[in-house]
Amino acid sequence: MDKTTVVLGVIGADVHAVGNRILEYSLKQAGLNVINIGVMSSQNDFINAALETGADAIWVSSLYGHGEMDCRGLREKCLEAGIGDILLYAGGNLVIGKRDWPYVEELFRGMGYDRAYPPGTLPETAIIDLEKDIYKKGDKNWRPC
Amino acid sequence: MDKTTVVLGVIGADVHAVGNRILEYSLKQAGLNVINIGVMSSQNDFINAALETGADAIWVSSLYGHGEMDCRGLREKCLEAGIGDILLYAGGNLVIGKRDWPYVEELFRGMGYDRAYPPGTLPETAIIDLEKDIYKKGDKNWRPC
Amino acid sequence: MAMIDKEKFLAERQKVLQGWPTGQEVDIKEAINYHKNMDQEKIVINKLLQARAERLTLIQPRAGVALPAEHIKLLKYLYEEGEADLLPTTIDSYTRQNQYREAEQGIKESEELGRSMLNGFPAVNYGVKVCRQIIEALPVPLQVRHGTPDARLLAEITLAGGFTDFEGGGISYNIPYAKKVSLEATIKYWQYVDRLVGYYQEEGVRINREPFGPLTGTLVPPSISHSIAIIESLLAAEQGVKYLSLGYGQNGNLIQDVAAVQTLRELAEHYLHKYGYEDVEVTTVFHQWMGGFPQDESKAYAVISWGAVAAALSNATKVIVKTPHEAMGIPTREANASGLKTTKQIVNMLCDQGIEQTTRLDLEKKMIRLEVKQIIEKVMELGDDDPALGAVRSFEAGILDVPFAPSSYNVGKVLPARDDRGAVRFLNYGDLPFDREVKAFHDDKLAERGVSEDRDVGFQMVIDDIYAIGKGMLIGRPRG
Amino acid sequence: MAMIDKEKFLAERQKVLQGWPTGQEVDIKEAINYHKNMDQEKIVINKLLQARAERLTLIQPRAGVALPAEHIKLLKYLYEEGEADLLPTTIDSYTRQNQYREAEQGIKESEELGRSMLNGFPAVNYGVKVCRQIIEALPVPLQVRHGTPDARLLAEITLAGGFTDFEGGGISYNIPYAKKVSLEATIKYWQYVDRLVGYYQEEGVRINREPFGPLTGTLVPPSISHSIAIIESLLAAEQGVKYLSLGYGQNGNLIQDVAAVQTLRELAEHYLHKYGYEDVEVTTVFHQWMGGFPQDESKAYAVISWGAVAAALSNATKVIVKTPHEAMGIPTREANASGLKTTKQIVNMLCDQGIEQTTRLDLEKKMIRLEVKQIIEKVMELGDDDPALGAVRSFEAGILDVPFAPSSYNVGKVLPARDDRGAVRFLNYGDLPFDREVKAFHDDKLAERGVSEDRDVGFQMVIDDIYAIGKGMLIGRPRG
Ligand code: B12
Ligand code: B12
Repeated sequence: MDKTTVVLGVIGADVHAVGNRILEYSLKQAGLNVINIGVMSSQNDFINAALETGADAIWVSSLYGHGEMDCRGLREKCLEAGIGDILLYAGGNLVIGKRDWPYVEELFRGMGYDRAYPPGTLPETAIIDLEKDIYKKGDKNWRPC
Repeated sequence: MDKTTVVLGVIGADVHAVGNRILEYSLKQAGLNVINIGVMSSQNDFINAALETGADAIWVSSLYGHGEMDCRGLREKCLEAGIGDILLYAGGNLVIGKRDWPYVEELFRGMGYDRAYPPGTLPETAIIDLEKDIYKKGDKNWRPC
Repeated sequence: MAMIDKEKFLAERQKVLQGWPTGQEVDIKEAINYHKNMDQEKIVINKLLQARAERLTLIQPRAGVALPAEHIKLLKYLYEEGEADLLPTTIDSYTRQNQYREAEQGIKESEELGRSMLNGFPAVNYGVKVCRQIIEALPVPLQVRHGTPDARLLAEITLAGGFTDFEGGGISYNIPYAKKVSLEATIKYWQYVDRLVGYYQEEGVRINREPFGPLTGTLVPPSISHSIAIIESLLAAEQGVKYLSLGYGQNGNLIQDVAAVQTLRELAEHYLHKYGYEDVEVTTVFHQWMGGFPQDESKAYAVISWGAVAAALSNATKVIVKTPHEAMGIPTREANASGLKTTKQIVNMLCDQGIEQTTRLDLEKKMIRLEVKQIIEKVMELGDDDPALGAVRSFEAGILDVPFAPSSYNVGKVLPARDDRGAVRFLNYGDLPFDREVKAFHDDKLAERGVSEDRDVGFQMVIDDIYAIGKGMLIGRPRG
Repeated sequence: MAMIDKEKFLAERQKVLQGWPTGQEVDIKEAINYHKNMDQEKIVINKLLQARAERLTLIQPRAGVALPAEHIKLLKYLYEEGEADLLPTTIDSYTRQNQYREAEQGIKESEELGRSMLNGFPAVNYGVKVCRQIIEALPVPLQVRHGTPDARLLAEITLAGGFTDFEGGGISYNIPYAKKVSLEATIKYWQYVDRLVGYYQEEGVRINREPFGPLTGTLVPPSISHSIAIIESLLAAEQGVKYLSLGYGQNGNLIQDVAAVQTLRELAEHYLHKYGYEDVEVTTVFHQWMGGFPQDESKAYAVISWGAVAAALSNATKVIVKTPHEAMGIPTREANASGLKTTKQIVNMLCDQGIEQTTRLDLEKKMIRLEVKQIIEKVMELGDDDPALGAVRSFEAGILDVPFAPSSYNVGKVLPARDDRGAVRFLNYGDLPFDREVKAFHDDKLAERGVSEDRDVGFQMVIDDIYAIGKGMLIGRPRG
């Protein structure tokens, strides 16, 4: 059974690097295979990394407020690239300003993301979700933690 | 022309003394005649002081939160005592908790107070009002400041 | 004066308990048993001594509403959401004046209107059982906070009700909280309370006592509040009290505030030992600024934070927390929790930082020691070494004198004002027994401010200082 | 490297101004005239120098939205309600990456949706005239704040637009703000910006320049940020800049923070003089904690207050203010004003209190001086006394190394961690040119923490420290 592979990065013109470092560290600690494309990554960077590594999930961070614009269309790009069913998670400070979380979550679900996380989410929370989602999809039975 | 006379005090079981000292000082500075009956004064204390001195106004302070209960009925007592048209002002932290000021003002107007003042009122503000009210009533044309 | 004779005390108890029907519920033997079976976690002094040992600063709110169910909800919230380490039950003002009938009326109106018409919890009216419901509903220890000149019945009911900490004192709950109650009377009332605590103590029940440090909360120079705290400590120890938390209200100048907290325990222990009380444990309580607050909530947060800073850096055992609603009225539970959380964050961030003993800190401490010594010596002299007599005579003579106090038993000649760094000094000494050195120090400090503000040192400074924090400053500088 | 030749500079300008249509609006002669006719009150450096002389700490928010009318409203509000002394215009992230097309798109979406879809004000897209509308609408001076590696066009437009203060630098707006932009390139871009400011200066127009002190904002040891500030000062002075505000991001330990601010000006002046720039005026900027904030607003107020305390006690010339929404997103104007008011209250209450030079403060200052000296000497050695060359080579060699920076031009070996009092120390020195004494100091400090936490000194501490303030602590102590 393969290790689960996650492509990790910060999208758009966003340079917030600290959370990205911690996510990489936590995913590795949990036994996952991590491809960290780092900050300032374009949608194509994410797609290419996922294609190259046959990743199970893409974790997109957006902190700086342009997430709504930057994240739009990624699911469609995945479909075009033939990885339409890859798990797409988004987290960070996804929109500009302090907004009601349910609104933001709906927004990102509507954009084709499987899950979206509010500010301050600890990596562990999302790793558990990832385990569940992968288990549900049935292609792997690995448990990260 | 007589000096305007104000009976000043803190009503009920209220011991907040600092504002009372400052009000006394400010009223005197403004040239008024002040009868300060101090803290923990009953409605009767106010009435008696007003009767004895032929006061033009009663300034009731209530800080400690029981103002709504303590101040109720003072106008009626004034009427009974034959000084029904004396000016009645109230100020301090008149009710329990942080409440919308218009609500509190209405409450005190309903209880027969000519004016009521929100927390943080500076003495000068009320002294100017007093001048106006006395001028309106026409019995004096003294101007305190 | 010595410890009140047991027989006499027990006789007086019978009278006190008749003050209101609920007095009959008090059965002290049963109460002692109740305390002995209490969870160790729920005893205030355990938490205080642990915090003192670990050099932590605990946080405690003020809170009390008219109806028990609401009161419990409120306290639970302050524990869970506000992260309070210790909880209070603040008593309403009618109860504080023994006006139980008015309190009953307040309860009724509150029930009818569905909102608290009392500014605290009327514990006497509710009696022992309801107190225990409160204690049992909460996972942390509770203290009674009030302002009651004659708190004998309140103490009987709340201690039997399971409270393990009782605030107040014969001076500190009279002078700032009453107008015409004689000091002799309140000292006697509080000797009774202390004797009651001592009685529990004899039976192995540890109740903490906390004189009310901040007094009028408004520009009280540390040596005044310290002297009164020390006298109340001696009075309490005399009646068998073994655990004392001594309080101080923030003045706003960090160095003076740290000096005050550090000397408070030191001086109290010194005098307790001097008068033969070797086994009394002293902890300290820091009150965030007790005078007029800014109306603006963001500014209130700043005042709260600055209080938390001083509490943490002076390593007070606990800090009593204000709320962003302070200037407006009794806080909502949310506002109360907010003040707690702000304080918790500061205390957590500062607990390991410490503060150094600097020249200025040493000087402040030296002056506080000197002033307290001159006051206490005179008090004990006037009282022929009896602190109760000394206190009464000293207040008469103005040897003890609390600024802005409403009591007619307070001479009221002393006037404080801030110096050029914001420390509180004496503008007018009244009849305080200070020597030349002390007076020269204060005079110089105020003269400095006069020069820097280019105005005469005088009463206008006092007025400006009273308003200053509420208006966003510390020192009431002339405007324009 | 010396000052860029005027002819060469003017030629480059023509190219830069073609970067976006609005570049054509810039007429530097006209702009100089515009500045000369500006109200003295609206020139940043006037306010800064006055504050420095009077030992005051000014307060300034961050703020910028997509639409000019909204931006003006926002700034007015922060001045009137928030009592800001200085105002910003924070530029959006697309503009910072010279992605003016994306910015245009953001403007459109914002207009359509009626809310700002950009995280700042896209000044380049709006051009000179709109900038002047902003300047003219406000009674206090304005600064441009951004994070732009290549800010040449932005500088041209905003300075011609009447801004009198420009943040950034070739290192400080590259390493924390870019991934793949070469340091050589950004230093050149910023020499252009400095030369532009120098050009205005030659013509009698005083523009202040402010390198971005906090870098990544996360546990940056003072000697790292100081060294970079000093290099950027030398680079700026070389191009004729005469007014510099040097920044530092709060770390949270008061003594270290005060030591940092006090040494920042001292060291910068030392090196400026050493390299022949005698007439540069240095002021200081304190940034309230720049790392992850608590979600809870009451706790955020505590962090804001503690930053204000350190700013006031260290007597920084100005403090850049965070808001209670920090952890959540770009603040509403109300939240922004709240952060300002909290800060104002603290600064006002503390401005007269001062702080003493203590043993611990002296030690922190000594260590910062020592570390900075070792870094700067090595940088100048590597650069053959040219700070630009020195910077480029030093980043290559890890002599300069910023923790957690995204740039691939940063070696990224250095790891910081807090010591047992919360001061930020080096856990991993990477290739920093420190001698034994320095390393022994940091090693000892961290070993102390290891002992007190009974765990190995290591990376887990770094992780815990990154989260700590957000979780209500300063030091990331092991849980449970
Ligand atoms: C200092 C203080 C105390 C001191 C008082 C010492 C003393 N004897 O004077 C102590 C610590 C003893 C105390 C006790 C209590 N206090 Co108290 N106290 C305060 C505090 C912090 C400042 C009051 C003050 O001195 N302000 C400065 C002066 C200059 O301002 P002022 O009093 O508001 O008066 C000015 C104006 O209001 C106006 N004004 C006042 N009256 C009038 C009348 C008229 C006609 C006009 C025109 C103007 C006017 O002019 C005055 C001068 O500028 C206030 C909160 C605040 N304001 O920040 C709470 C506050 C008043 N206290 C309060 C409470 C509940 C109590 C206690 C019941 C409980 C407790 N906390 O222990 C007890 C009450 C005891 C009793 N029986 O009265 C509440 C009242 C709640 C409410 N209304 O909802 C407040 C608002 C705090 C709070 N938010 O909970 N308190
Ligand atoms: C440090 C910081 C910076 C540093 C970044 C240094 C660097 N290169 O890393 C500097 C100062 C350079 C900076 C710059 C800017 N910043 Co900034 N910054 C912050 C700050 C204070 C902390 C971020 C951080 O490191 N947190 C600690 C880490 C551990 O947490 P984290 O990043 O949130 O990540 C965790 C979780 O969110 C989660 N997570 C993140 N992504 C994902 C994805 C998935 C799938 C999952 C499951 C979980 C997850 O897990 C992570 C690990 O626990 C935040 C506010 C805050 N949070 O307090 C603002 C903040 C993110 N910044 C902001 C802004 C606007 C900017 C600037 C545009 C403007 C400015 N202020 O100068 C520029 C942007 C530059 C750019 N092009 O990106 C805004 C964003 C606004 C919004 N979304 O509405 C914030 C929220 C501040 C604010 N309230 O205004 N910033």
